[in-house]
Amino acid sequence: MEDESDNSNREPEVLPGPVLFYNEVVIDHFMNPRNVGELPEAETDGFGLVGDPSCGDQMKLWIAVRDDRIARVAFKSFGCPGAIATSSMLTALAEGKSIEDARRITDDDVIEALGGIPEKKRHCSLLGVRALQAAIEDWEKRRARS
Amino acid sequence: MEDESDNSNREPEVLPGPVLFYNEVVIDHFMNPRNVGELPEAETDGFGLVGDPSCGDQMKLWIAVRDDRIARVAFKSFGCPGAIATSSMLTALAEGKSIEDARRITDDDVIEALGGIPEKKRHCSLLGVRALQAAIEDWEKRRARS
Amino acid sequence: MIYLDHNATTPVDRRVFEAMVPFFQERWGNPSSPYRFGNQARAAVELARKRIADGFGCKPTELVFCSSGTESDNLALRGVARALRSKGNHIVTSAIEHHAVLHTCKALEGEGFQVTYVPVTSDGVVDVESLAGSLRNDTVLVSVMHANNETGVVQPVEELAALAHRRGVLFHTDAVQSAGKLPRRLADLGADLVTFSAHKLYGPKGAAALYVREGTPLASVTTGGAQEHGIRAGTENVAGIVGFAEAVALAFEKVESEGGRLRALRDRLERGVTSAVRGVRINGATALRVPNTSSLSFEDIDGESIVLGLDVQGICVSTGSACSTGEPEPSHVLRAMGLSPRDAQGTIRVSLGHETREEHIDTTVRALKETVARLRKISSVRGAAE
Amino acid sequence: MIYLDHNATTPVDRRVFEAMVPFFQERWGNPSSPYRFGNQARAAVELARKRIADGFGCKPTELVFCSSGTESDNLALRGVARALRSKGNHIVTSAIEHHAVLHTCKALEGEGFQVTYVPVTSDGVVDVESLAGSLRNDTVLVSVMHANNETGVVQPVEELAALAHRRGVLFHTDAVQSAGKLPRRLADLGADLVTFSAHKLYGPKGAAALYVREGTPLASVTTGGAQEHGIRAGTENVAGIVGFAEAVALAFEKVESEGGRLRALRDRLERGVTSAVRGVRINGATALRVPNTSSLSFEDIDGESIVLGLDVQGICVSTGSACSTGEPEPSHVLRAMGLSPRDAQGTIRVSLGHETREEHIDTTVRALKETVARLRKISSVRGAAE
Ligand SMILES: Cc1ncc(COP(=O)(O)O)c(C=O)c1O
Ligand SMILES: Cc1ncc(COP(=O)(O)O)c(C=O)c1O
Repeated sequence: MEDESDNSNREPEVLPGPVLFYNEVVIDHFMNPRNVGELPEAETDGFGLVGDPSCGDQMKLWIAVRDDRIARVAFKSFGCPGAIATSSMLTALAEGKSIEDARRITDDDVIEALGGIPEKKRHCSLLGVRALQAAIEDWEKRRARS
Repeated sequence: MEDESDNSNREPEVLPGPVLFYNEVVIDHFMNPRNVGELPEAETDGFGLVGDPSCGDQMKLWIAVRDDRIARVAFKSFGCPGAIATSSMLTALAEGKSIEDARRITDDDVIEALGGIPEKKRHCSLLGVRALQAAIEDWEKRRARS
Repeated sequence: MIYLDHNATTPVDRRVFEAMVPFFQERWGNPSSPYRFGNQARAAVELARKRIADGFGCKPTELVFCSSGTESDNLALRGVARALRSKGNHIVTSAIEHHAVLHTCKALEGEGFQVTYVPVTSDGVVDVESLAGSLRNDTVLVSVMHANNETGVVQPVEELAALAHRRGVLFHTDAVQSAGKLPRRLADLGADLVTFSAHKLYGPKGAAALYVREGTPLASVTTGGAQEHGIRAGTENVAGIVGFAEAVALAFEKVESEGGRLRALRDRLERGVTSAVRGVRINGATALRVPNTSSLSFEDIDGESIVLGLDVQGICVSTGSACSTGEPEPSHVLRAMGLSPRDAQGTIRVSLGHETREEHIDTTVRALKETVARLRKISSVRGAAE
Repeated sequence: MIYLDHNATTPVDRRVFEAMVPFFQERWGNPSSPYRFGNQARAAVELARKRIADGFGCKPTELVFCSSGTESDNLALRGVARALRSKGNHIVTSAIEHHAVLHTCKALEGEGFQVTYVPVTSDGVVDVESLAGSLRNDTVLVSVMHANNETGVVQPVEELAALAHRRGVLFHTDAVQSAGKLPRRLADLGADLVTFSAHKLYGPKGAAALYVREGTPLASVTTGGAQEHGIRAGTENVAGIVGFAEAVALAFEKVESEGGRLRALRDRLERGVTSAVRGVRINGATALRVPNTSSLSFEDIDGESIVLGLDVQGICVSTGSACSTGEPEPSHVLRAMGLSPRDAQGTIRVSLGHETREEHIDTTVRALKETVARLRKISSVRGAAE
């Protein structure tokens, strides 16, 4: 091959256009998800359970709250790599945040933190955000009750 | 390449199935047609003019007859290589033949003598045969008249 | 890399590639051109047709070259539907066909055809009784695939073809997943139309064929020049067709021994997985299957997550059919076999091929065991007891 | 060999071939597969789409890959016709289109569409007035080619597209013979749909594209998996698409200088032939033409005989379009320009390309002179006086 055409057909590091596949950060969060598990009943201040009816994914999320901050968070997830990785990243973002800040986390925040996910997987990222919001609502309800 | 597959993808000398192109004999008759030209009026005993309306080919054929034999034959042709080559071969086959034998020449005879022509060119070979028959009829008419 | 997704596509065999090479920069003429250089290309296409016909057991004139199995399926269904529209407008197919057939049936429904989708038994075999009962006086075509792409289950195509023919109905089979895998001439299936595709049998992407039994009414679907008798116009992919022929010839050369080898490897895989992992089910295990395919459903976890878990370890397997990637619904094939949406979602397809060796299988079993365990630990639907 | 039939097909450029090679035996994954090895292939297809979009001047999402120019034309016409059937059933095209368009229009007539075939002037240009007059309230599509394959005559596509758009009618152009030959972005033509094909611009056979302007209604014609947004299903010819992109990039790199070079060679050819041979006419000579094409009509002799006469001397030229070989009728293009059947029959097409050099032209002129003289001596329609 001659020099002129040597590089023209190599894929660039970042493809122009939509993200086509899971990047290294996503794969890391899928392989080594942060905050996996359940919180024992006694330590749980809020719990959320949501499902994505379109693909059958499901997520459970537990929070422990101290001084209006998310002290601990744990999740379990049945779903595709996108669901697991976004759930993991969501918990990483939420941990230590004030409830108010945690409530404001959007799926775009999660996706941005992951450096992007494939277009057709966007809906997965919503699962984590919705589970966190459900857990926060649960915490508020429990607090109102107690 | 390994021995086993060495020959498997070579075209065989004769392809199975229909003739796809002009063979060497046809091309020779096309490049060096036999008996091209016109016979002078004085020497002409029969003349045939035929055309193939489907492709616009046209052929003229002259014969000189001696002792009920085709002593000389000449043709001119407007048409495709198939028309020229089959006309040439037809005259080669006809020359020297008795009128009765010449009359019996078929397009299959011409095609066989040429070693085959492409399927879609079969109709060309009819042109020569029909021109010869027209010339023979003309000869008969002239003889009847004289 | 351990590639175990040969039902999605296969590498181009070295000998196939070598057969193709001259047609890019040396013998690149147009087969329709009226001079000898063009005729060389025509001769190559016709020789390829002859070689494939020999492997298939049909006349060269009964093969129409297409660009993909999908296009072949479209030509079969749309071509017959249009040719026989005046005769009737009912088509019968099965619930487990490839999308190339199913979505084309849907499109034909949009054009006024009626389509019956015959169900399958729990082991993935088309229900012969149901099919027999679905035939009507206005039925013009039955289309049932030979081997299913997800489970490998072989359908009783000979029986179904005979059934259709007794009612004077044409029969098409999509043999994309059986061609080159079963030691039999496809012509003996008794079908009037048969689809097969080069890139599933170590040939190139971009070449496929439709067998059309002599005398079968078929309208052309792609119109233009006189190529393929005007049934499928367009300048021929000469290199692709030549490679296709080489691939078919190679496939039939060793189909028996390779089939036995793959079956043993597949059995080793299934034994290995079922003894290493609990809560796994082999779909279609009790039916006749092509030797290279295994469909495995794992409880409580998602198939795509298994796929990525293996991918990270350099092992390529698939969820349902490659073509349905991007569609969030669980496999229509597994659903038709009675799997719950969740079980269908927990399914992977492992399909072996020429390069597969015992150690690949053993590595894969180990990786599967570990990945399944890891995902089950994460799973929110897994019973707390475990 | 002196190859002067580049409008029929072109050799695959060495750099195109080299770009394709890795996709047969190394990166042969299925672009739809859900693991990284499959995604490599997807990335290659999408990068190719991006490169072609850059050359074309459109968004990547506006390109649909097909297997041939013929298939692209079919998709454009059938796709729009079906998408807009409820809006109207009248189509306008020209009398000089390629068979891929004309025969598809005929097929659509069989499905109930009405088609107007607009005539051309004697120099081969579509009559703008006639076309304007043919538009009706139920017209859904106008399809007029960019450069004619037999004469090279460039049609006033921008004007025609604007005319159609003023009436709210979609416009398709078959740019198979102009792509890579004219120094302009095809997107600037103003058409809603544009066809082009890899093997006409030093790319491989088996790859082509249809540009579909964003928002243009288009029904899918080949149904199955989700490839090409479901508009054109079927596993992608990855190697072919990668080669196509390389070819497009190369074509646009030097389109201006190469155009000038070819025009000079073409002029040399036409000067040479007209001074060496009497009774010759250059079709479309007074119109704007792509620089590489010359259509020459010789009195009293048959074009195919000229072609074989030159072939024997190692020179490849063509009669009408390569695709019509095997059809005995004289070219519909030349007939539409007013040539008699006999003059049309006496026509050859000479189309130059990258490898063409001055000495090839001079050799060809000499060979033509000799061949024409020889055939005229044989000709039965030649006036006895000469
Ligand atoms: C059973 C079956 N039919 C049709 C197809 C489509 O063939 P192709 O990928 O060549 O378009 C496939 C491939 O996925 C298949 O498995
Ligand atoms: C103007 C035009 N349109 C369409 C086609 C058909 O393209 P393909 O040969 O890629 O099918 C051709 C090729 O002959 C052509 O010249």
